Amino acid sequence: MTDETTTTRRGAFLGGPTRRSLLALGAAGTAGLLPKGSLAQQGRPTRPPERPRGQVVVGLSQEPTVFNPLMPAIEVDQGVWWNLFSPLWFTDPEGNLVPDLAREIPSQENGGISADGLTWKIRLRQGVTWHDGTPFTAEDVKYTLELINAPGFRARSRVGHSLVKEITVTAPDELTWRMETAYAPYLSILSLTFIVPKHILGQAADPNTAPFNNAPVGTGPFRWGERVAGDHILLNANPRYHGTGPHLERVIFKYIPDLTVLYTQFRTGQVDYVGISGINPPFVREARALRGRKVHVTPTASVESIAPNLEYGPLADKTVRQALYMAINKKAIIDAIYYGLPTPTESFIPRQSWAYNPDLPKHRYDPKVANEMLDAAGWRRGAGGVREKNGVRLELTNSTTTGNPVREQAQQLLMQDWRAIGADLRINNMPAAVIWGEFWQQSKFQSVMVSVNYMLGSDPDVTPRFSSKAIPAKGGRGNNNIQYANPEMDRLLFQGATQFDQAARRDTYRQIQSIIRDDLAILPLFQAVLVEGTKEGLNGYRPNINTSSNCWNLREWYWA
Amino acid sequence: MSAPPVLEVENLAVRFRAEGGEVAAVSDVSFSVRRGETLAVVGESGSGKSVTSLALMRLLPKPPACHISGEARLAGQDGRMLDLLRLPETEMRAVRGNRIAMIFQEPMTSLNPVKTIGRQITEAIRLHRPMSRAAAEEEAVRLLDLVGIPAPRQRLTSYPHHLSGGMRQRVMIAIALSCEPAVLIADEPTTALDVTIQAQILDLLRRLQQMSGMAVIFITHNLGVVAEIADRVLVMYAGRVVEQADVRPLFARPLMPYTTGLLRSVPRLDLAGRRAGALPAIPGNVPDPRHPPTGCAFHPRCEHFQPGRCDAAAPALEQVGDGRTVRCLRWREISLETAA
Amino acid sequence: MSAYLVRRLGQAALLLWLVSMIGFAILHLAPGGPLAQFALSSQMTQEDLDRIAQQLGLDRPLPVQYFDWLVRMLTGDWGTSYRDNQPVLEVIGGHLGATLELMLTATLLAILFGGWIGILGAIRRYSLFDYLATAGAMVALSIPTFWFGLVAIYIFSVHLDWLPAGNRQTAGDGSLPDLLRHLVLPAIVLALVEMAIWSRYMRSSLLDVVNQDYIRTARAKGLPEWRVLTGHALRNAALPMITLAGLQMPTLLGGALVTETVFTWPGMGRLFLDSISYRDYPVVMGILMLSAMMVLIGNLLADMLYAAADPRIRLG
Amino acid sequence: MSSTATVPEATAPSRSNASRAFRRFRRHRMAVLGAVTITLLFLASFLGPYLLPFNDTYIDIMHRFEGPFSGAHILGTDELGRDMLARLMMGGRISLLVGLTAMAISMAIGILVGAIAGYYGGVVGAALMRLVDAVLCFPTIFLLLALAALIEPGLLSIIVLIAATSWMDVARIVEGQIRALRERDFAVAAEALGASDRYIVFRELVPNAMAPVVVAATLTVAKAILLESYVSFLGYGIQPPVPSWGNMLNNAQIYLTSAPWLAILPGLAITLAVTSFNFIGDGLRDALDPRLDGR
Repeated sequence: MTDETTTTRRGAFLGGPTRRSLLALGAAGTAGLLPKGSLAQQGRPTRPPERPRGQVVVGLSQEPTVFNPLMPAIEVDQGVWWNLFSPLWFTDPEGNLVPDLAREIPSQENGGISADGLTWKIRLRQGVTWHDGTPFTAEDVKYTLELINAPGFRARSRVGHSLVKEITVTAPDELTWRMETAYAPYLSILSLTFIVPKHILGQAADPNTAPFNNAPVGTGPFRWGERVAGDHILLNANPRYHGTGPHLERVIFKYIPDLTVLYTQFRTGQVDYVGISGINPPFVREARALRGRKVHVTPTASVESIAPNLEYGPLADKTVRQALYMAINKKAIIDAIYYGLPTPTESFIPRQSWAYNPDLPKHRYDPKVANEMLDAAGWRRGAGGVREKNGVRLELTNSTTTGNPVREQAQQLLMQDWRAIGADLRINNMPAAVIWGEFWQQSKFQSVMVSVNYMLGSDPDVTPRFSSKAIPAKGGRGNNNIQYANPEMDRLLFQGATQFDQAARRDTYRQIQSIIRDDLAILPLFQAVLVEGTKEGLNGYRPNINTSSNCWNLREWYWA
Repeated sequence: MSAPPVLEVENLAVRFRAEGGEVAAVSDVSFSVRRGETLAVVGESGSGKSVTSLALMRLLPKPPACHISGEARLAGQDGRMLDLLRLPETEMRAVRGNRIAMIFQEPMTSLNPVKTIGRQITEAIRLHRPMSRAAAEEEAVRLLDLVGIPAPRQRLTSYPHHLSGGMRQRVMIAIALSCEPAVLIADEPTTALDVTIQAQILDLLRRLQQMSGMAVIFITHNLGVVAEIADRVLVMYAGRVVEQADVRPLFARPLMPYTTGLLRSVPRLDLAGRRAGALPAIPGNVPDPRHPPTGCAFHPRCEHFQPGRCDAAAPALEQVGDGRTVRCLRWREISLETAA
Repeated sequence: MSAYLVRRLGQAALLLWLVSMIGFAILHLAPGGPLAQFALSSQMTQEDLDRIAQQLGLDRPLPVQYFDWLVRMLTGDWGTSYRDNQPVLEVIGGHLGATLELMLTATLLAILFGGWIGILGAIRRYSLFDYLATAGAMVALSIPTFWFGLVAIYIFSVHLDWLPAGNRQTAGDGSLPDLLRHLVLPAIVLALVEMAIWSRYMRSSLLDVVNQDYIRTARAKGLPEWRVLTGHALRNAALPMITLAGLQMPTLLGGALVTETVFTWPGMGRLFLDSISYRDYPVVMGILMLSAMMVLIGNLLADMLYAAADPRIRLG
Repeated sequence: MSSTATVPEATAPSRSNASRAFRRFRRHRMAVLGAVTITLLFLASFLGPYLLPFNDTYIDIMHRFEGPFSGAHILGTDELGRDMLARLMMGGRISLLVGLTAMAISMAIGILVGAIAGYYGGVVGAALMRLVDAVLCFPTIFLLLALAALIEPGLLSIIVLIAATSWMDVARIVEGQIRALRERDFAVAAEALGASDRYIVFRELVPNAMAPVVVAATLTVAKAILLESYVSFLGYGIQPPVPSWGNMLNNAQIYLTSAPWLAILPGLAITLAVTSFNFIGDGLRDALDPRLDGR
């Protein structure tokens, strides 16, 4: 979801990598890239206990503060939601949709979705109760979807939801609705939409400020315990949970805004699991050598890239973008600054996705060719060795969020790399709340270094990112802040969003990736990784690239 | 005049440590006071009067900041003579405020502003005379009454700022008298007060002295006051005694030109209001103790200065008869000149 | 007395109003906003961002927003946090305890040790101790607090592993020894500057007093030195300290912010920092107002205490 | 952060006191030491880089984290393999520059506000001084952070930022001085001679109020250097690759355990500079305040 958010300043201080940077921490790719021996350590198979037992302290470098799962929030918040609430279905680590509150995944085959994709029918699991004992019914689902579209409610996003019309409860465990247009990604969107209780939130005068928001009641595996603001959140096992688990009596989400402290507490054993923002790269080697601790390098769906403003002078020239890309010493950035943890990539889609295109041209670091390309394109060296063409100097600023020393190092490397081909880069970093405000939204930047999750949940629809109708600076309502405009792209994007057949969609999105790579609409660097740690003896940890938080399955965790 | 001295000071010298060496603030001061006698110590500011008195009280900084030498013998309760300058600090504390007490120039600041009058008096009483708090309070009332403070009992709970300067000086006197000292040092006790109040305080001191028979060392630069209160006068200049005499002979016939100058600058009570024009002050300033003049310290300001003589050798203190002393090489010639 | 209070409170109200205007203007004129953090989310489009901004009333003209805020404030409604969706007072209240704990401990340490060092320095003026204390205080005033905190963490937590590197308690443990262990380092780091200030003020205040005539009077009575000190000098020397305590409020709050940052202490300073970076305007305004109130109340209390302790002062 | 001791009130206006003040200053050993240290720091910062074989921004990624005294780099290298000594020197340039410029600006604001408030008094004066009071209600860091949100990080903005949060003390001092001085003879005389207000304020009054301002200025430099480090620490500092002591420290935090010298060296530099300025201020205060003669 939000990859790039305001950092809690703390994360920025000692810790450096904030969510953004941590997502930036390159990707060791798949589970196969787990440190050697970790499989052996995991070896001894154990069984979950009969009854919930023990507690897990989850260390987080950002503070979960939003507990209404429909309101604007960031990943850490969602990590808590997974344990309090349930979606209709969720996406497992392999990318399969798994029913949760719903009895089955609606599809054209099982009749849940009509052939034209416009009519949806959802059948719900029976016998589910809210934490307060009230039965869960189709009315709650209807209420949730209606609340998202309610005019006064500060819903996080209405993408997809706004298409839903005529919700009808046909039985306590069944409801139908009609979509305004066919929209394939909606299945994925619903996999991240948690259902809220009508009998509580519906009573509130203003759902925006309801007491529920700080004493949430859900259908999830854990119940709300307490929150000490700025310090921790405590959840207790829900004995009436409808799925497997929970096997833990208690879960404590501990807010430790400093990555050094977070790691120290993991090392000393005060923290059982290091979640967002993970273990800082400089500590990874030491962490791997710790006894009784396991380190997991888990890929995230975010891709670190240099996002150029395609309307900005020199960057509008494709040759310039190609030369700049070629002049980036990616290997040095990944190996030295990111300790070799992330995986280089050419795409905006994570390699774990079914839509990933593995056949994109590989990046080559070659300043000499880059120089020749610029020479050939008429960019001549001018004053101070900076190239010029038609009076336009090859100079640009690069911005990122302040307080992210690791990314600042990459910027400085880039500066030196690009100077070698006569491009003058200046660093112009800003606090998160500034850079991602008007500066970004209205495309007032020249280039930014950023880590973005382009996926809609597990769906690769990137219409808001690359459609020419989605440029906010030109009145669009999407996230196409780099101002990419290409009619062929618009056509493919529309096609992909309305296809329900995955094989057909895969072809569409492979084409999309290859066009973006060819145009260098973004200069992709690497797929980010999150380095997490668990105590030995803690079972059930299963990183899931599709859920934005690896706390998604705490219900399955248990102590050996 | 035959009573034995209660305090004898001999060759008192005080030196302060300063940048680049030591500075002599007081040297070679000797005098004595008898029971019931009032000795006035006069001189301009900086002449060493106050340092002398603080040295006797042992209230000057400790070595190495300050060195004191000489002897100061005070008659103890049992008649034994105690050398104030050599007494161990603990014993000195038993003497200070008890056998020898002091009142200061600034009644406005000499009392602790955050403590009641009562506390400040009883503290002094109980320090040297063990008694209950209640008894000490009674004694305080008596003392306040004695020094002429109206409604003394109510005053016990007053704070210093409730009182006028004159009243505060009376409180100070009460504190000083609380243990019936043998010697009272009054360091310019009236300087900061109005003329009418001055007279009252002087009256009070005289009355108290008659009652208790204590010796009073009265430090002042005001010769008018001296004429009124003193039996004997010690004139100091640049840290030394320059003349010593009974009050009448001194006023009648000062021998040292400095004394003459001082006397000339006094507004005579009998002339007051009649004489117009400024008083003839002594020209020049008190010498810088760090760079004392050669020879007689007063020679740069002296109208009888004789080059080659006055600036050559420091004059000694000379006995003139009648217990009178003077420090001047030319005092005979001068007195002849002035007589002529 | 009550007239005095009314006047002081009136002045305070005026100051608070100025503070609110300055704060509001600075915050809202700053580029960016509370929704910027969501701008990169693929789930949230520009449309969502614009809608939420409008729902929050952020699209209204600034004076209207300010007036709205002011009116609510005057009726006791400090607004609702954008980040927590909770009333601002509750959000701040949840963090205030930790900050007060830290500030009080540090102040106590500072008064005890700083005062003691100052007294000793004044008594033994120009001694080696005095010299070292003076130089030490100057260095303490010059060390960047956060750097000192980092070095302390490096030595005591990372290297020696004696004390926790941060936080107020171990998760799942809230026992007193645990709390105290967590309190030690941050309290000392925050107290360092305070100690330096207190020792310097104590020293010079005591030196001022020691030269006063009434101290000479006390000595002339024959009081032993320690009674001169405790009975006369300290009481008077402590008077300016009351004012100092009142004036230290802004320094303490600022120091607390930095210390809380270094030690991941869940207090108001951290909250302020987080709220600033989230552009959680209601909370930031709330903290600014609250800290201004604390400063003003600190001053007022100090003046009243001073008046109570010094018989010469009458408030009126 | 330092809220260093108070600044003295009135001091004698006469310039003939200058040499006496200088003598007194020289007697203040720590102050002299501070002055010497600052001079050395200045020399190192402004001349040092020309004597070094290393460029402060040259990245040598193969030689990162080299410890001090271990190779060609005397004080080792940083997280990008840049020479620490060169960066410390260049960082010193920036930090000292920030300190001095911020001081100059805050003095200018403070003197202006204080002089106007003190000279005119009345409603204008009261309004200005209430403004000062209001700004002083904000803890410096709070104000600094709120202001930092307002502008893009950079050398100039940081200077302005710091100046904007440190002029109030001077304003108060000057206001008090001017209010006291304007009643004195020479102001009255100037007024009688028909001098303009501006002339009286800036030619007659302000110069006579300078002594405490000079002390405050020195202490403000110290404070400004500290504040720069705080702002950098809190992530609103000067843009890379330009080094300042503050942002060097900020970047070094994540390497505290693995490369502690990266954090320790700039921290020491800051402490040294700030202590020196504070000592100089202390010495100046003693030197310029005749009331303290006896101390």
